[in-house]
This record gives sequence, C-alpha cells and structure tokens, in this order.
Amino acid sequence: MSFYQLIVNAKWESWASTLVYLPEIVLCLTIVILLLLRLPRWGSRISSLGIALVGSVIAFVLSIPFETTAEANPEAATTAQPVSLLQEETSPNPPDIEASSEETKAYKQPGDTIFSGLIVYDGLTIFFRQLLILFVVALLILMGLTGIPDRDSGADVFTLILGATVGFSLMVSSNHLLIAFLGVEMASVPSYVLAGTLKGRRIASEAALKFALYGAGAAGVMLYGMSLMAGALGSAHLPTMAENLAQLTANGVDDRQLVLFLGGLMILVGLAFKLSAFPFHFWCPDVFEGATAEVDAFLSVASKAAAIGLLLRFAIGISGVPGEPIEAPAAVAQATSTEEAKNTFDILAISQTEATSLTFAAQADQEKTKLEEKPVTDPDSSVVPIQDLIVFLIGLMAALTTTFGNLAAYGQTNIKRLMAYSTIAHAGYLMMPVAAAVALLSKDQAGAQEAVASVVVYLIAYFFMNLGVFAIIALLRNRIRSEEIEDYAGIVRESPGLVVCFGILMFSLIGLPPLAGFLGKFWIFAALWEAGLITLLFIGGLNTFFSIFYYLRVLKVMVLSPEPDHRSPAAIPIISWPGLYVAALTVPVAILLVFWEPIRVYSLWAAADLFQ
Amino acid sequence: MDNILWHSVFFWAFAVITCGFAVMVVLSDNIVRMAVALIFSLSGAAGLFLLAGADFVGAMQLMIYVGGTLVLLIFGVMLTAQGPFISLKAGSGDWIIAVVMVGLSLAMLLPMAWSVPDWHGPAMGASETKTTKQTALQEEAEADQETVVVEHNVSVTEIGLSLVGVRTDLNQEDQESGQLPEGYLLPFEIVSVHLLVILIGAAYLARAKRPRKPTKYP
Amino acid sequence: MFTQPIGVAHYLVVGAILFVCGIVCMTTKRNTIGILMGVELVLSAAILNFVAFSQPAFRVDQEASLGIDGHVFALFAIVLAAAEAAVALAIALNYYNNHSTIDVDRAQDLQG
Amino acid sequence: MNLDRMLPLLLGGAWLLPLLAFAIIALGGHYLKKTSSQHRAGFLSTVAILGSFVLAVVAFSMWVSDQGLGEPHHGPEFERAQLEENQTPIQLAALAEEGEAEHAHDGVFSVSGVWYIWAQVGEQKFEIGYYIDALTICLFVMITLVASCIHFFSLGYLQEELETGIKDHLVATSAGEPFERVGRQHRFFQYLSLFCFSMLGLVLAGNLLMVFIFWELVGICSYFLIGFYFERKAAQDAANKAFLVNRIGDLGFLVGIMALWGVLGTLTFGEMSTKLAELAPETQQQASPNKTTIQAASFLQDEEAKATNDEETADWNVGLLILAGLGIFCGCVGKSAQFPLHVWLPDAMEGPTPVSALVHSATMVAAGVYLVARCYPLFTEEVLLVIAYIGVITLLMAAMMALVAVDIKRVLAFSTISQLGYMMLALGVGGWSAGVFHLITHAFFKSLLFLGAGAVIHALHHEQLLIRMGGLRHKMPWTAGMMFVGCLAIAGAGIPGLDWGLSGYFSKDALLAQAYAFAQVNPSHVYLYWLPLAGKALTAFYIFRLWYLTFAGKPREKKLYENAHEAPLVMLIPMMVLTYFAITAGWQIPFTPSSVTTILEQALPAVASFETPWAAALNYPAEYLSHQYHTKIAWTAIATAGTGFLLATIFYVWQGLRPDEVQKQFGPLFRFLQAQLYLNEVYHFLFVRPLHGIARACSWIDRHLIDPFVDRMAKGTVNLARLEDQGDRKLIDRPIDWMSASFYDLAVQLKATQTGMIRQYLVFLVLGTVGFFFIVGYLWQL
Repeated sequence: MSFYQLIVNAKWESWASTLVYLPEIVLCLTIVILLLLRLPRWGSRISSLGIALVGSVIAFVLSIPFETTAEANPEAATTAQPVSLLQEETSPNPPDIEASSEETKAYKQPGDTIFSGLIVYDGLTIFFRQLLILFVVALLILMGLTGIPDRDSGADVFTLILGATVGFSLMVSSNHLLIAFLGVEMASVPSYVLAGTLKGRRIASEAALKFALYGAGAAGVMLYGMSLMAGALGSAHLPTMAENLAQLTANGVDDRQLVLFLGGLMILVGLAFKLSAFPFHFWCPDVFEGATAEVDAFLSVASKAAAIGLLLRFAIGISGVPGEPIEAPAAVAQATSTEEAKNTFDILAISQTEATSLTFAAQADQEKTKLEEKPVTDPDSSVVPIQDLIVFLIGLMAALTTTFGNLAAYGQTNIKRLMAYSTIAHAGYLMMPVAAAVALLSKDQAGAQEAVASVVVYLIAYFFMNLGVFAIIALLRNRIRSEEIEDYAGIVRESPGLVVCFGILMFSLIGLPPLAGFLGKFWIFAALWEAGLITLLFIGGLNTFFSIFYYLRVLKVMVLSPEPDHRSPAAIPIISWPGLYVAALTVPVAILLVFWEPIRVYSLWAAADLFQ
Repeated sequence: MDNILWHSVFFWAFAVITCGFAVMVVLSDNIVRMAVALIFSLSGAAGLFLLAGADFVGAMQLMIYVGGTLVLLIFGVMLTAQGPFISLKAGSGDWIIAVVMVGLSLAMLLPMAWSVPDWHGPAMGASETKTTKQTALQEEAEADQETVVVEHNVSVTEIGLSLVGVRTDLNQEDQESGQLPEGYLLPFEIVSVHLLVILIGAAYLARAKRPRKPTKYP
Repeated sequence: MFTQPIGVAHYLVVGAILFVCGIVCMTTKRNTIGILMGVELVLSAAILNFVAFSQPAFRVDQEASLGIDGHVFALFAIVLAAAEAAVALAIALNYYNNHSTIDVDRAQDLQG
Repeated sequence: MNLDRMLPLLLGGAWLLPLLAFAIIALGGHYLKKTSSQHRAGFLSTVAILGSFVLAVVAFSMWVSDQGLGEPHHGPEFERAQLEENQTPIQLAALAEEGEAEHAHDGVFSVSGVWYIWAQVGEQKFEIGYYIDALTICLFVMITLVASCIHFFSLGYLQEELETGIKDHLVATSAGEPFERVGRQHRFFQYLSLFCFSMLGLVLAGNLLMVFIFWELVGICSYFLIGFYFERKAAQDAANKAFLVNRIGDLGFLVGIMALWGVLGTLTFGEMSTKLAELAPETQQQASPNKTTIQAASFLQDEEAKATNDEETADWNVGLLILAGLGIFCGCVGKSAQFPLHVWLPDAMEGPTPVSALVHSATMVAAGVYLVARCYPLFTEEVLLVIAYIGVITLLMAAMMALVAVDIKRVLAFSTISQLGYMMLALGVGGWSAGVFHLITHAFFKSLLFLGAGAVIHALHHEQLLIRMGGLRHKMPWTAGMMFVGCLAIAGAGIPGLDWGLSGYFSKDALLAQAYAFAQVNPSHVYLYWLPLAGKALTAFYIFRLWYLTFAGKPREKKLYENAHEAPLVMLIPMMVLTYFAITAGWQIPFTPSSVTTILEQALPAVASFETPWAAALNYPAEYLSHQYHTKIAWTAIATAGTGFLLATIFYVWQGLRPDEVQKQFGPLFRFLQAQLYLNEVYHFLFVRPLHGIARACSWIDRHLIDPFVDRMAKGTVNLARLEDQGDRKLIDRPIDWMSASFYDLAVQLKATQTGMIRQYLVFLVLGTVGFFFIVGYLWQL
C-alpha cells in the first residue's frame, strides 16, 4: 500500500472528523488570531475580549449538532416529517441512496468515533462541549464586567482560557488514553498559569506554584498508571482495552490484576486531582484563595465538568459491556439507538437513514461472525467483579470527598476558600452517580443511562450556581476590596438584589427545592437508589444536612450582621450590567425545575450513546 | 561466556546508571549536583530505551529531556545562587517520612512489577503463545526455531507516518476488517496548539509587568 | 543474571525505582527546582514503562505489546513533560520574584 | 362549536387573566399607585376578574347549549309508585343498586387534556392539564361572579387604603400614638388577583398534583390576606396560625397523594375512574339488582379462584385506597376548617372583610368540599363515613360556638364552619349533588352576609363587637334588608307547600333529605340525620341573633350609631347582585324542569365504592331516591328553623328571655364554647410547647456542641502552627510531632490538614495512592 493510497483513504475520514470538530478548531483559530494581533500596530486597538468572545460564540454555535442526515428513504421522510424539512436545508451535501458506504460514513453521526477512533462523538460529547463553551462565553462576559485581566494581560489570559477549553473538550470526548492524558495536560497547564494571573501578588504566585507542583505530581502518577494499564491490556484504545479486559477476566487469567488495579487506581488519582477529590484535594482551597474569583469559577465549573466527563468515559469505557466490537458502534446497535433517539428526543432527533443503516448492516454481519468466534465465555459474569471494584473505589472516594468538603468548610473565614470546600463537596456528589452508573452497567442499562443523565442534570444546575456565586464574589471584591466573609456584613442593605440572588444560589447549592440544585441532587439520589448504593445515598443525604450550616452562615452575615464602619460602598444595583449578569445566572437556578421534562429528555439523550 | 546475553549486560549497566543517579538526585542537597545526577539518570533511561528498540524515543529523550534538564540546571543555579544552600536542606522528619514512603511504595510497586509471569522475559514464559499479528516473515522464523524472539524495532518512518494518521505497522486485513488504525494526526496537531498556549502563558508569567499604574485589585 | 534474557518486568522494576525516587524527591526537596526534578523522574519512569511495553521481544504474550502506540505515547509524554516543566519554571520564577526565595516551605500564606 | 377545543381555551383564559393582573400589579404596582388615578390597581384587578367572569359565562352557555341543562332523575310519581312496592330498607337498597346501574354509570361527560408535560418519572408524567365537567363550569361561574362582586365591594371598602397616611388604632406604638403607615390598596388587589388565579387553577386542575400546587398557592394568598394588616400582632398570629394549621392538613394530603399514586399509578382525574375499574373489575360487573348488603359480595371475598397472593395485593390496594382517601380528606379538613383543624378560621377574620367574604367563606374554604366532590370515586365507605361524622361534629360544634360569639365576623366565621360541615355531611352520606349544590348557594348567601357585615363595619369605623351595635336598620336600611335576606337564606326559609323558598331552602333540604334517606337504610347511623336537623335550629338562632343585635332594637352605643352611614353604591350594588343570587340560586330555571342541581348532576360520579372487609357494609341510597322525602323533610326543617328564629326573636326582640341570665346559668358550657372548646389551648400544649422545647434543644446543641467544635478547629490550627514552630527548632521531635499532629488532626480537625505546605500535600498524594492501594487491595483480596 503506497503512501499516496493511504492518504487518499484517510482523507474522507479526516474530513468528516474535522467537520464535527469545528468548534475546537475555531477555538484554536481564535488563539492564533489573538497571537497574531499583537504583531501589527493597529492590533492593540482591537479588543482581545471581543475577539475571544466572538470566537467562543462561533464555537458555541458550531457545537450545536448539525444534521447531516438526508432523508433518502421516502418512508423515513414521511415518518419524520418536521425534522426532515429542516435537515435537508442544513445538510451540506445529502448523499444519494446509491452512495457508497465510504461516502455515507463521511458524515459523522453522534455515536461515531472520529479521528480514527481517538475521540468519541456522541451525545455526551455534544453536551459537554456545549456546556464548556457556553461557560467560556459566560466567563468572558464576566471578565469583561469585572475587568480582571487588564489590557496588557487580556490576550494572554484569554488564550490560556481558550487553550484549556480545548483541553477540556479533549478530556470529555477521549476514547484513548493518549487523548485523555493530552486533554488533562492541556487543561491543567494553562490553569496553573491562570491561577497566577495576578502575578504581582504573593498569594497568587504561591497558589500557582502549589497548583503546578501538585498538578505535575498528579500528572506523573496518572501517566504511570496509564502506562501500566495500557501495558497490561495491550492497547491504549479504550474500547479495545475493555474488550481485552473482558477477555482476560473471562479466561480466568488473573495474574495481572495487581497491575490493572494499580494502573486503574493511579489513573483515578490523576482524575481525583482534577476533581479535587479527597485525599487529593489539598491544592484546591489554597489555589482558590490565591487565584481570582473568575479563575475560581473556571476551575470549579469547567474543570470539574471536564474531569467528571473523563471519569465517566474511563469508568464506563473500561468496564463496559464485554465482547462488543471494537470499532464504531455496529449498525444493529445504531439502528436501535436511532429509534430510541426518535422516541425520546424528537426535537433534536438525530436520526439515521434507513439507507445508511442498511449499508452498515452488511458490516454488522461481519462483526457478528467475528464476535461469535471470540471465546468470551460468560460476558456478564466476568467483568462484574471489576465493576464492583470500580464502584467501590469511586463510591468510597465520593463519600470521603463529600463529607470532608462539607465538614472542612465550617471554619472558613474567606469566601473563596469556603467555596473551594463547597466545590470539593460537590465533586463528591458528582462522583456518586458515576459509581451508580457503573454499578448498573451489567444489571440495568436504562438505569445506568439515568445515572449518567443525572450527572448531566447536576452539571447544568452546577454551572449556573457556581458561576453565579463566583460572579457575585468577584463583583463585590471590586467594590469592597475584600473576600473575607466578615466584610460582607450587612451588605443586604446596600445591594439587596444581589444578596437575594446570592441567597437563591446558596439555597440551590444546599439543594433545597424548588431550586436547580434540588433537581440535580434529586436525580443523583434517585440514581443511587436505583443502583442500590444505599450507604452512599445515606451519606449524600447526611451531607446535604451538613452543608446547610456553612452556606447559611454566609447569608446570615450578609443579612443580619451590622455593617462594619470602614468599608467602601458596595452598592451594586440589580439594574446594571453586573447586576443583570448575576440575575441572568440566578433566574435559571430559580426556574429550572419548571423545565424538568425537557432537561430530562435532553440528559437522557446525551447519555444514550454511551450505552450503544 | 556464550551464555551471556550482551543485551542483558547492557540492560543491567544502564539500569544501574539510571537508578543509581536517580538515588543520587534524591540524596543530594546541592541543586547543581542534583541536576547533574538527573542528566545522567535520564541519559541512562535513554540507553534503556535504545535497548528496548525505541531508537527514536531514546534520541528524543536525550534531546528534549536531557536538554531540558540543562535549562533546569541553569535556573537552579540562577535562583539559588544568592540564597544560602544550607537552608534548603530537608529536615530529619522529612527523611523519616521519605523512608516510610519508600518502603510503602516499593511494597506496592515491586510485587506489581514482578507479578506477571508472561513479562519476565521471552523464554521465561510458561506457556506457548499464538500470535495473531505475525507477519509472514515471522511465521517463517517461527518454523525455523523453537522459541522465537520477535523483535520489533519501530522506525522513525513508522512513527512519522502514524503522526500524520497513517499506520503502516498494521497489516492490510486488519484495516479492511474495519479495524481503524489509530493514527495520531489529531494529538500531533493539537499538541502544537498546546505548546503555543504554554509558550504564551509562560512568557506572560515570566515577563516583567509593564510599568503602569499598580493593579487596583487586592 | 547476565544469562537470562531481559523481560518487561525488569524494565518495570527499574521504572518502579525511578518512580519511587521521583516521589521521594518531590516530597523531600524544599527547592522548587528539586521538586520539578522529582516530577521528571516520575514521568520518565512512566515513559520507560511505555517503551518496555511496546517491545514484543520482552514478553511471552507478544501480541499484547503496545508497538507503535507505546512509542507515540512516550513521545507525547516527553513533549508534554517538557511543556509542563516550562510552565512550572515560569511559575517558580514568578514565585521567586514575589517571595525572594525558592524554598517551597515559605509558601505558607495560604493555609487552613 | 367544539367543546373539546373551546372550553379549555375559554376557561384557561379566565384562569390566566387574574394572573396577568397580578403580574402587572406586582411589577408595576408602585407606579400604578403614584399616578393621579389611584384606583388603577383596583380597577385593573376588577377588570381582570370581570373578564374571567364573562369568559366563564360564555363557557357555561356553550356547555349548556351543547350538553343541555340536565334532567331531574325520574318524576316523583314514578318514585312514589316504586316506593309503595318496596318498603323495606333492604329492598330500597336493592333499588339503589339498580338506580346506580342505570344512572351513575352512564359516564360523566368531561373535557380533559394536557397543556404541558412538566416532568416524567418512569412511565409517570406530571402534567399541567385540565379537567372540565359540569362541576368545573358551575364553580367557575360561581367563583368569578362572587369574586367580581367582592372586587367591586373592595374598591369601596378599602377606599382609605389609597391615602398615604393611615392611622391604625389597633397597633400600639411605644409613644401611645396611633401607628401611621402608607396605604397599600394595590397590594391588596395584587393578592386578590393571585388568589383568584390560584382558586380557578385549583378548580380547573387536571390532576391531583396540580390541585396540590394551587392548594398551596391559595394557602399562601390566604396567609398574605389574613396578614394584610401585618402591623397588628393579632393579624400576624392569625396568618401564622392559618398557615401552620393548614400545613398539618397538607401533610395528610401529601400522604394521601402518595398512597393514591401507589395504588392507582395516576393522579389524573380523567384516568382515575378507569384505573379504579381495573382495580376492581368485579365490582363493576356485579352491580346487579340482586346484590344486597347482606350478600356483601365484595370483590375480595368471593374470589376463590384467585390465589391468596392476589388477595393480599388486593387487600393492600384497598388499604392504600383507604389511606389515600383519608389523606386527601385530611387536606380538606385543614382547608375547609373541619373539626380538629378548624381553629384557624375564626382567627382568620383578622383580615379585611372582603377577604373573609371571598377567601374564608365562599371559595377557598370550599375548596376542601370541592376536592372531596372531585375525588368522590376514590373514597371507600369507611372514608365516606368518617367524612360524614366529621361533618356532623363540625356543624354542630361550630353552630354552638356561633351562639356565644360576640364579634360579628366571628359569628359568620363559625357559621361558615358549620355550613361546611353540612356540605361534608352531605358528601359523606352519598349526597354528592346536594353537597355541591349547598356549596354554591352557600357561596352566594355567605358572601352576601359577609359583605353586609363589612358594610356595617365600614359604617361603624371598624367596630366589630355585636354588643356595641344595634338599631342600625334606621341608618342603613338597604344593608339591613339585604342582610335579612341573607339570614333567611342561610336559615333555609321557604314555603314547603308551594315548594318555594330561598336558595338555602333548596340546598339544605336536599342534603337533609339525603341524610334522612341514608339513615333510613343504615339505621345505626340515624344521628347523621337528627344532629344536622338540630343544627338547623341553631343556625337560624345564631344568624338571627346576629341580625337582631346589629340592626334591631335600640342603639347601644350612641356615638357609634350617630356616625354610622349607609354604604356607598359601589358596595351596595355587589351586595344586590349577591342578594339576587342568594334568593334565586335554588330556583328552577324558567321554562325548564332543570335547576343548578341538574346541571351539577351531569358530573355526578359513580357512587359505587369498594366494599371492604374491614367495615360493616354500608348502603348508599342513590341521590334521586331522596327526592321523595323532600316534602316531608322540608316541613320538618322549616319547623326547626322556625323554632330557632322564634327563639332568637324571643331573646333579642321581645326580650322575653334574657341572654345574660341564660349565660349565667350555663356558665361552664358558655365559657367552654366561648373558648372554642379550649382547642387552642390543647393544641398549644400538645404541639406548640413541644416545638418550643425542640427549638430550645436545637439552639442548645448549636451553642454548646457546634460552636465549641468550630472553636476547637480554629484553636487546632493555632496549636498546629505552634507545633510546627517548635518542630523547626527541635529537629528530632519534629517528625513525630508533625505526624502525630497531622494524623490526629486529620481525624478530628479537618481544617488543620490544610497546612499550606506543598510538600505535605505531595506526601498525601503519594500516601493517598498507596493507602487506597493497600486498603482496597486488602478488602478485595487482590
């Protein structure tokens, strides 16, 4: 096979992959533009914030999954009438019925892998990408409002944020350990710099140093774990690894369990660092206190979301259903998934044409025969112990993390530090449904899907809650020049609207109905119940109780305490850009419960592809 | 003497160099000495790479890593030249913890490293194995000899092609059966973006603040 | 000792020793640069593992070797480690500028 | 004309109009108030409710033109003929079954659907839907009509709330000056609009969950409106009390909803009957004429074919159904102020009088009755019996308390409780349409009475004590006249021979007849007839006592009397409208044999309830059967009411008997009644004091356990820092100190783990990995 032929063959694949990878590419282009604008003289006159905002908004628009499906089959066209009309307009080049399989493959569907299997492009990827890019947009607006990167550092800071976002996106869609590691590094390393954004301040540099050293150590451990895992399973490609693992366990070869366990544990340690899970959370409070509130919001929402996405991919990927074909989902599975998508999510119905699935069908037959040859003895029983181990590990870590985060938050005097512990606690809550999903993998696929969906729901709520709180912290810092809780005393009398928003966000963080936090917690607890993880459920409930006190203490200080004598005026009216920004984040928190059904459908859709 | 495998000899030599200098890095208090020991240790590791048939990786290890460490050395000298070296000594308590950690970690890692019989060496494996990926050449070789050491030294071409998304080491059947070759085009491209971001970030931190009004935020 | 062929396990042992040296370095050195050196040791231990795992000649179950994947992984790890070191150095320099010392034990402003 | 499409549209519009008004006033009320025309908020609200009324009337007329007015079941001749043949109670019961088979299972025409699916849990959906039948339509018209009247009335009544400086004499300030505040009429109308929205939503709701939401919303509105004069301590307390007591009921309601969910798997009204039928298919099939009480052929007992397993499930289901019924009724007890939970309603009179008229007599408190009527098929016989007895207890007890009340509004409040008891009783004895009919007539005459009382209070400048009034008929003849009509209506005045009377005559007659019919076939429950009859005398007595004390005789307080004046037209006209309906609501619609009852009967649900093994089987006579007793009952009832009226006249007009002497003689009883059976005190002892105790315990725990814990954490940090300091100097001690301290504090003082030392963090990174490896590895025996 000549090099030329290979290139030609690879072309369609790469092109199709590039099409669905456009958001990241736009982010990268924005980075380059930000860099190039420094060269010409007039470049400094262009607002780097504007460039970054435009870039991320375009990326967000592109991250909305565009329909590449053409309704070639007339029957299918009639059944899915309203959708198909839209699709035909948006699809760039509808393939004919006679189109070769190669050409139909060119258009990537959710559920496919792209870039030769390195990256999964499925509902979860789409969700995380949208969430992360939307978060970047919101964060950039906040930075514009608070003006924390000044004109000098603006381009640098935005470059770092966008670069880290590309890393997050890699993390959540990785299908390969290399991509996972690359993603973690791309996400972490810019974050180290971001933590030290205010480079003239002692504590900022200290925070960046601690973050960098701890992160480097954790990355080393994680890489070591990856080497063991990949070596023991003979591949770094997650589905292949899962298949090999299933084969290993099925064959009763258990001399590698020590290597596998240590490798998995070390990868988990690396993820736990990103998630700031106990006992790998130590960097988190220090970094949060030293960094600016804007960066804290970035670390606590985007970074956590990406880490939980990677944890989901890894935990479910490695212990997923054994004996599955390695490559892109078989046509049979895809056809069923298509039906499900139609049923569950008509609005975004990502439908597959009959023609396409027919062309896949031939392949599927091949896969089936291949599958039958493989000596997988009892697929269900063989990986269950591994799943149990993963559930135990993640569950234990989640329980410890939540409890620690909530208890340690008690004595805090700095609001950012308090929020750091709160973030730790919420990371614990987020890990719980992952354990539930793995626990349900071999028992109840629909239940596992619900568990993953609960992560999605919680992240949506968490996005608004934490960004809102940190935005308020940043705005107040600009006024009163302090982030100590005691300096917030009686602030309600100066800016009542802001404090009402703060109160709603705090109640939501506790998880009280009818706020968004309740929605997320309810789902997570429901998933835990479904999975039979009653102990974890109990710990989660207990921790919700613990968390009430320290959140409300802040509110108490804001509302009840008398105002200190010497404080610069802190009035931020709600009818002002900063006030409206905060309100815009608070309103969804207050009314998200109303959209229970759309959110449920969306989250289930996002989780669906993981199990096909 | 015929029994001596020179490969093993060199392995042990490089292993001793690598580990010995690594221990020296740990034990030394002087940052310059540490850096020098680190260079030797990493060079030893590069030798081990070469022994494992990873010529290109070994070369890169020497160029990037060892070269990079030189920068570390320069920084170390630069930053500590003014301060007293003595003050940066680790306390006795640290050493006690270190010993505990060494004990625990080795207790964790060494049994793990030795736990798989298949990995003890090509001849020491207990079972006969059937390989699925053997090429015709290898099958021929197997026919000749009882125990075959299938060596696979990855060439620069192969690595280079894989970085642009073309895998030459997987044979035709694998590709046609739908086995997607895991080309590394994406990471190869994306890591360049990463390096760009890193450069900007590092430069941002390292460059002096332009003389302007002091930052107004606390 | 010299008559036995070398296997993956041997490499893993070397890697384990490197790893332990690395983590001890990270936890005992008060010099920031020293800690970074420890990180480098840990990373090179991992890279060593990757390289060892890619060589089919070192093992019985030859089809399970990583082959080119391991090499590429090792390469990327080297690149990423270098990038990380660059940023860590920049941060250390920044720290030094603010604290006039490279001793990490002086970084005590943030605690509790 | 398509009912399926038009009705949701019209009623939905009628439902949302007040919400619109609420939103506008809530957001822009401040600005509305500032404008020159200060009535604006009130007008807005009034226009909104008038619009709702118009829409409701349109919907009503569409319904009538499509569905007709409904026919009365069987002519009286037919029944009489049947009655002669079947004299024994048991045979009567058989007749009842037959009637059921013929009529009750005809199927109720209803329009139901879903506007929005809110959430989906498993197969279950939570929807924003609607369920419209004759009951819904009638209640819509009634509510919007009464609400419109009361809105107009409020415009006059709350005139002074437009001023910027209002002196509230009931609020004591430290200086002894009357408390002065800014008027807040717009707030009043804002709450009123919200209330109307919630109340209409409650009636329109398509499932129990929605009902619960609006149930809580009306509760909130009630809370706001009772506490409208929130500067007054009494108003604050009353609002809190109403809210808290209702919470107890709502807890039961929630339990009921969950139980219902458990047994039926649906909360949608439209699906309930089919699900119930699935649950007990035999009951439906066996509704044959042969079935008698003695046979007691319950679907549980005669199933030899079914395995015990199934029986257990069925048992369980019936148990759950009973729990559901009791729970739902518990909610109704709270909202409709039935016996143990009635204590909040008298206190709720602290709110402005229009509120008392609308919320606490005509609509909100009737919501409980409405819910019982709506969920009627769900109630098993035991539950219905409980409802009936609770109703009887309530009506009698409240009527007796009304005898001794001295506040004009409190008399009316007790009267409301009593009448609600009548409705519950009617529902409990199987008189579905009688109960609902009384609900509607009561709404008219009771809001009329309240508005009259409001006019009096307005005229007397917020004087509410009956003993300080008197002779007001000269000053305010219109009010006096209309209130007299209201009194006659509530007393059930009418002429049995001509079958002519005020609205209350018909409704009370119907429900007493039903009670009589029930007592006939269930002789052990004969008190369910006699006690309400006695209650009727009490009703007539206390209501005329009220009227006499207010309007008749000589003025007792000269000064008050002299300043009194007739109400303005804006208050009189709504009262006239209500008077008209208080008179005619029970009449036959001209040129048809129909009346409000027949319209309502279009929604009559199947009375067939489960016969359960746990209670002696009861028999529920079909409602139309009670028609035969109407004449007989009417004579008895009018006689008892006349007795009450006569007694009141003797006491207060002719003064043949002196109330104070009676009072002295029955001192203990009098005090017992005046203290509302000491229930408030009992509740205080049973609930409030323990709660205070718990609260004290919590605060103690907070102060003595949590605070020291936090303090210790802070101290621990200081100590640790000190230890570190020493450790630097004493190199040998340091590791031990450091380790012991950090490990001890890891367990106890979590905050102290965050020492700020990066190297220590890295140690934990390694130790964490190693620790997880060994611990988990050990646990999993790897």
